[in-house]
Amino acid sequence: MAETLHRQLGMTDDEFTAVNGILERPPADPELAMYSVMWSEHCSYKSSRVHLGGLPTDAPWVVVGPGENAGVVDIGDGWLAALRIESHNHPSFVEPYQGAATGVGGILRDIFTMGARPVGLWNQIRFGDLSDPHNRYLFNGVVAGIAGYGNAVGVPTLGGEVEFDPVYAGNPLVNVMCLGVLQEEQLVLGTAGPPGTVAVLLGAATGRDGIGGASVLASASFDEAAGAKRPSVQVGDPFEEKKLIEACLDLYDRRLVVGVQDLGAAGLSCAASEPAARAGVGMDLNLDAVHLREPDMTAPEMLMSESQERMMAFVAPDQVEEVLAVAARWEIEASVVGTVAGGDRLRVYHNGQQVVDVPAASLTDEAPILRRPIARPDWMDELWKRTDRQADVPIDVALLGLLDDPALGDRSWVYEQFDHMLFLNTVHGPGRDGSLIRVRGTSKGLAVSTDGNGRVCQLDPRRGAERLVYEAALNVAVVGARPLAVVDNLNFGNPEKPEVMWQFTEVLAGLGAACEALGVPIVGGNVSFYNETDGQDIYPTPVVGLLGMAEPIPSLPEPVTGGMSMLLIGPEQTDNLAGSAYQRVVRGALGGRPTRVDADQGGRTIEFAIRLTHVIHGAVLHDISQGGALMAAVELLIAGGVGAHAEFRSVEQAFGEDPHRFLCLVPANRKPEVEQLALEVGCRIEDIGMTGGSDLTIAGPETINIPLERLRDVWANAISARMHGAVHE
Amino acid sequence: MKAVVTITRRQEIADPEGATIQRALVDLGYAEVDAVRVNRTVEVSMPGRDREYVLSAVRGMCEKMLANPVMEDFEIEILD
Amino acid sequence: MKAVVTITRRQEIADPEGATIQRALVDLGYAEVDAVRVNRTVEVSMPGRDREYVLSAVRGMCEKMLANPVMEDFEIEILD
Amino acid sequence: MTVGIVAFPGTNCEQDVAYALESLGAKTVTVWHRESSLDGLDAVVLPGGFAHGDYLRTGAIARFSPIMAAVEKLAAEGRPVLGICNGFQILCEAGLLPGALIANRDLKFICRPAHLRVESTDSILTRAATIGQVLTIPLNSYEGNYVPGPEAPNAVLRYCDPDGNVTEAANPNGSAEGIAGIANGAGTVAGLMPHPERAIEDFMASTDGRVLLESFIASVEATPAGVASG
Ligand SMILES: Nc1ncnc2c1ncn2[C@@H]1O[C@H](COP(=O)(O)OP(=O)(O)O)[C@@H](O)[C@H]1O
Ligand SMILES: [Mg+2]
Repeated sequence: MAETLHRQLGMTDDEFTAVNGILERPPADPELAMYSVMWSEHCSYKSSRVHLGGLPTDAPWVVVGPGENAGVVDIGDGWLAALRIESHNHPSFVEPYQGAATGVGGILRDIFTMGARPVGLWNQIRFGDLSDPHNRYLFNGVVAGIAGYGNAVGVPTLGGEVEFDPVYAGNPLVNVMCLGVLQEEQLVLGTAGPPGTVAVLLGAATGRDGIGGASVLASASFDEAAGAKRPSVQVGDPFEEKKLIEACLDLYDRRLVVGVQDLGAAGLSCAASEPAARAGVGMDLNLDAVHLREPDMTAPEMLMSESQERMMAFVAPDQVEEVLAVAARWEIEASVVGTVAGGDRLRVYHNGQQVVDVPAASLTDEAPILRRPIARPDWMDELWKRTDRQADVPIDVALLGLLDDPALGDRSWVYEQFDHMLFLNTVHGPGRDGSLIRVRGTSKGLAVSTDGNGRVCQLDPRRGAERLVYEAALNVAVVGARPLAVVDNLNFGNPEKPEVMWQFTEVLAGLGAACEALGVPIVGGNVSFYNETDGQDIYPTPVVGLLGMAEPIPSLPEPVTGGMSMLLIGPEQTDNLAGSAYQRVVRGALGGRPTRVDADQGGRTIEFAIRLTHVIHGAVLHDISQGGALMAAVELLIAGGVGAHAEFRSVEQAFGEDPHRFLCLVPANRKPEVEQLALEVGCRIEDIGMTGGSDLTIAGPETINIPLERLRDVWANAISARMHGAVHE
Repeated sequence: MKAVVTITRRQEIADPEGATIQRALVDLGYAEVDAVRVNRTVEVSMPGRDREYVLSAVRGMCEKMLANPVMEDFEIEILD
Repeated sequence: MKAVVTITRRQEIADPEGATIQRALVDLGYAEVDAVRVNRTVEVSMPGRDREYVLSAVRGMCEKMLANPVMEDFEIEILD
Repeated sequence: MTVGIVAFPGTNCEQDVAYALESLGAKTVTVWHRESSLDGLDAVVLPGGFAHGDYLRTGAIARFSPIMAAVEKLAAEGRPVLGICNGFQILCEAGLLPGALIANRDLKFICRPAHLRVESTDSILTRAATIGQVLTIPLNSYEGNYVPGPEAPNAVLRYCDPDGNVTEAANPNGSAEGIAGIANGAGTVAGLMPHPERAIEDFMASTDGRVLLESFIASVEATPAGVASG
């Protein structure tokens, strides 16, 4: 019986043998259920663990590094910031609204588990082409789900990314990041505490939600069986989560908890074993005390349930009454479900019987570690050589094509569905570069940018990953913030393919090198494998979430008006279109080798951007990324409602996306100040034009003239026209 | 012809809205209310078509759009 | 006993959800769909009570909370 | 003079409203929905958010919270009662303001600044403004589409274009007659969908929210102390 059960639960025969070895007997069903979810790829990182060790995770300001529910950094004056990123790719493909919604719910719990109040959310979402109605359905549902949950739970969504590429059609990516803020003494860890400590389960009732989600959904590939996996859909309840946030923060304020662990993937199995393992203790868990939504659940079902909006608090015995009273005050349910025990055994009781007796730490620490084969794909060289350039179109046609692209045009269709103003701290919300929020009670601002680029990473995973870190850093620099910490979300294909593992290790090497060079520690991350459908892997798509701090918050940029000099900052060499939006939209085929990060130039550019925002009051800065310098310029012109006369030497200079470049607009008479500063920092500046009039005139190899109105219209409709009338559910 | 589609969320799928209404009704004094589920009905009007046609068209709409096969069942009733 | 309450928005009150679904169905190829209305049903379970009692209790719930008299009508059906 | 700000489970703008009113000189206190008295308070605000998750209908469950009897009492005494966004929806459900709010025309949540034209200055919300004045104030709602009841509402704010024209194109959510905010006949109970507290400082979309919140504060100061605040 058990023999077939372990396979049904997604365990290999080797893993089953390992469990037998640990227990020195065959496992009972509830025990097997626990091992299957805890040892799943999603929870155990079995394919990635050996490779994650080399990342730079240390800095004097790191308070909590990888391993806890979220990373925590010291931002000075007694304040800390907690950050974390997670993927919800497969659940969102199965049910876009609920998949995305529960992704938001999950990342929030990771943050308030640490004692922090969540202050901002970011999402990074990727779909197939919007010409396909199913992709529109997925996109619409995911955006509505993020909005539905994030808005109602009362945490502003401050930015993110949207991308469209056929490679994500069978496997959309939905990543979410959350930032929280807390005072030093509020920090809570996921520890069970000493023997005698009582485990109190808070929040939603336990039902048969997402049973096997971690093992089945997040750790396996998609194929025609997607339909059969559907019963594990989880429904998010932002109302319950809102109450849970307030209740938990109240408990922390009253110093009523020893430790806290959220219930996410692997549910109770994880919430009982991880804190016990961290504290080096055992635990007695009584399933009969768990408040249930469905009365007739079995022990394995309760142990594997991924019902949302639940937290486990570890409480000193004499404070249990008070904890229950706080829960009642916030109108949430609470059950006393366990006690920390001496020794190292996790024992679970159901219907008065002991049904599990295993070493607690074996669920977390003895998970298998795989050293999967790694091989550089034989098609890499081919791809690098492919620079075939079809006849390029005129620059205005290219520009209009880029503006009409949903990944580049106006994304307000997305972010205007998100409350991005709650808490009255949003200095820079979604719409341009990094977001910046003020931290009330201090003179500090926290900036976040999240960046991914699957195409560049497909062409060169190592260089691509390096570039993402620098891009994110520059995005926070242009709002005046200095990089502080990184979280990363690694979305990859099937790790059983040596080529995918090669991409993975290359990306890690790139991330590590870039963070090392910038002196920014990686304080947390997430790995999502098996993003493939019918054998087709997604591009390697790491997403970097970078936190920066501005102190003080620089004065706001002036509106873009006529008479401003348009200054292009960055290295002269900009001749590479590999992986660019121009290559995708205008030329079609992906190919070439993307330009490498230059650590010296990159560092200077970031430094220069930060100095500019603080020294040249009112300067308008904008990072150059997808669509290149021309696209960045047009975005600023559209925002200001003013035309310009600009000059570009080449298509590459206009549309190239080489790293370390940004635009700065200042009134013409202040240009010398910018030049002086550039000289001090050692950055190159090129004056590419002047704002004014109501047309954009581009002088270059060819001179073109387009009314700004026309550019604006095309840009404004890029998503909204395609999504007109889409419905979810 | 008109069709009324009743879309119900499957029993094992959580219904936070129903649960919240249940608690609110208890608060309001209806202590005996032990469960509430919320569902939707969609009334589709397709004039000038016969029963057979409407039934098969509406079934198609349910499968493609109106119902969410991942968590809902549907039932179609033809009126008139 | 169980009661199923169907809450319908009055004809003269806008139904943005119905209108959006109608447009989407037309886009999907169902050109003959000329109107769609979306309504909600609330299933209330009150075990151990008789029909009479449940009917009058549920009517009270509707008048007070389940339906909004400004824009909605309701109908109660008792099951079992 | 103290303003009570009511928080229901799911309310999320109570701190923002408190911050905004206090930065304009008012004193505030947050009142949990289970309380049954507002004694000693001179006015009350029901702030935005998602009381009870907006389940069933927005505001439908919140209106039965114990605090609502006290809100009704305060309103009956002619003291200022203001509902912002979800608070407006709750006041409508409670019958303190006429009509109802349903889903936005395009079935999308809308978070962006809207232009509003001041239609009347005879209300606690608009007494410091001028008729025809155009204000820019952020909307943040899924159910902001106003449906009137049988009697015509006393509209105090309508959606308009930047020049003050009330047009269908300038109507973000399908509200009847472009209504963004209304008041009772006496002007003492008012509700609006946009969030004035999100438009009070330089880095925000505008500072036009001040004129509305200052109106409210001035109204509180102008209302003679009643039995409740004795
Ligand atoms: N899914 C999303 N959710 C919220 N905001 C988004 C989303 N996608 C894009 N945005 C916002 O739109 C702006 C432009 O995005 P992007 O072009 O990716 O920025 P950059 O290239 O500077 O990294 C950013 O401010 C970003 O936060
Ligand atoms: Mg980007």
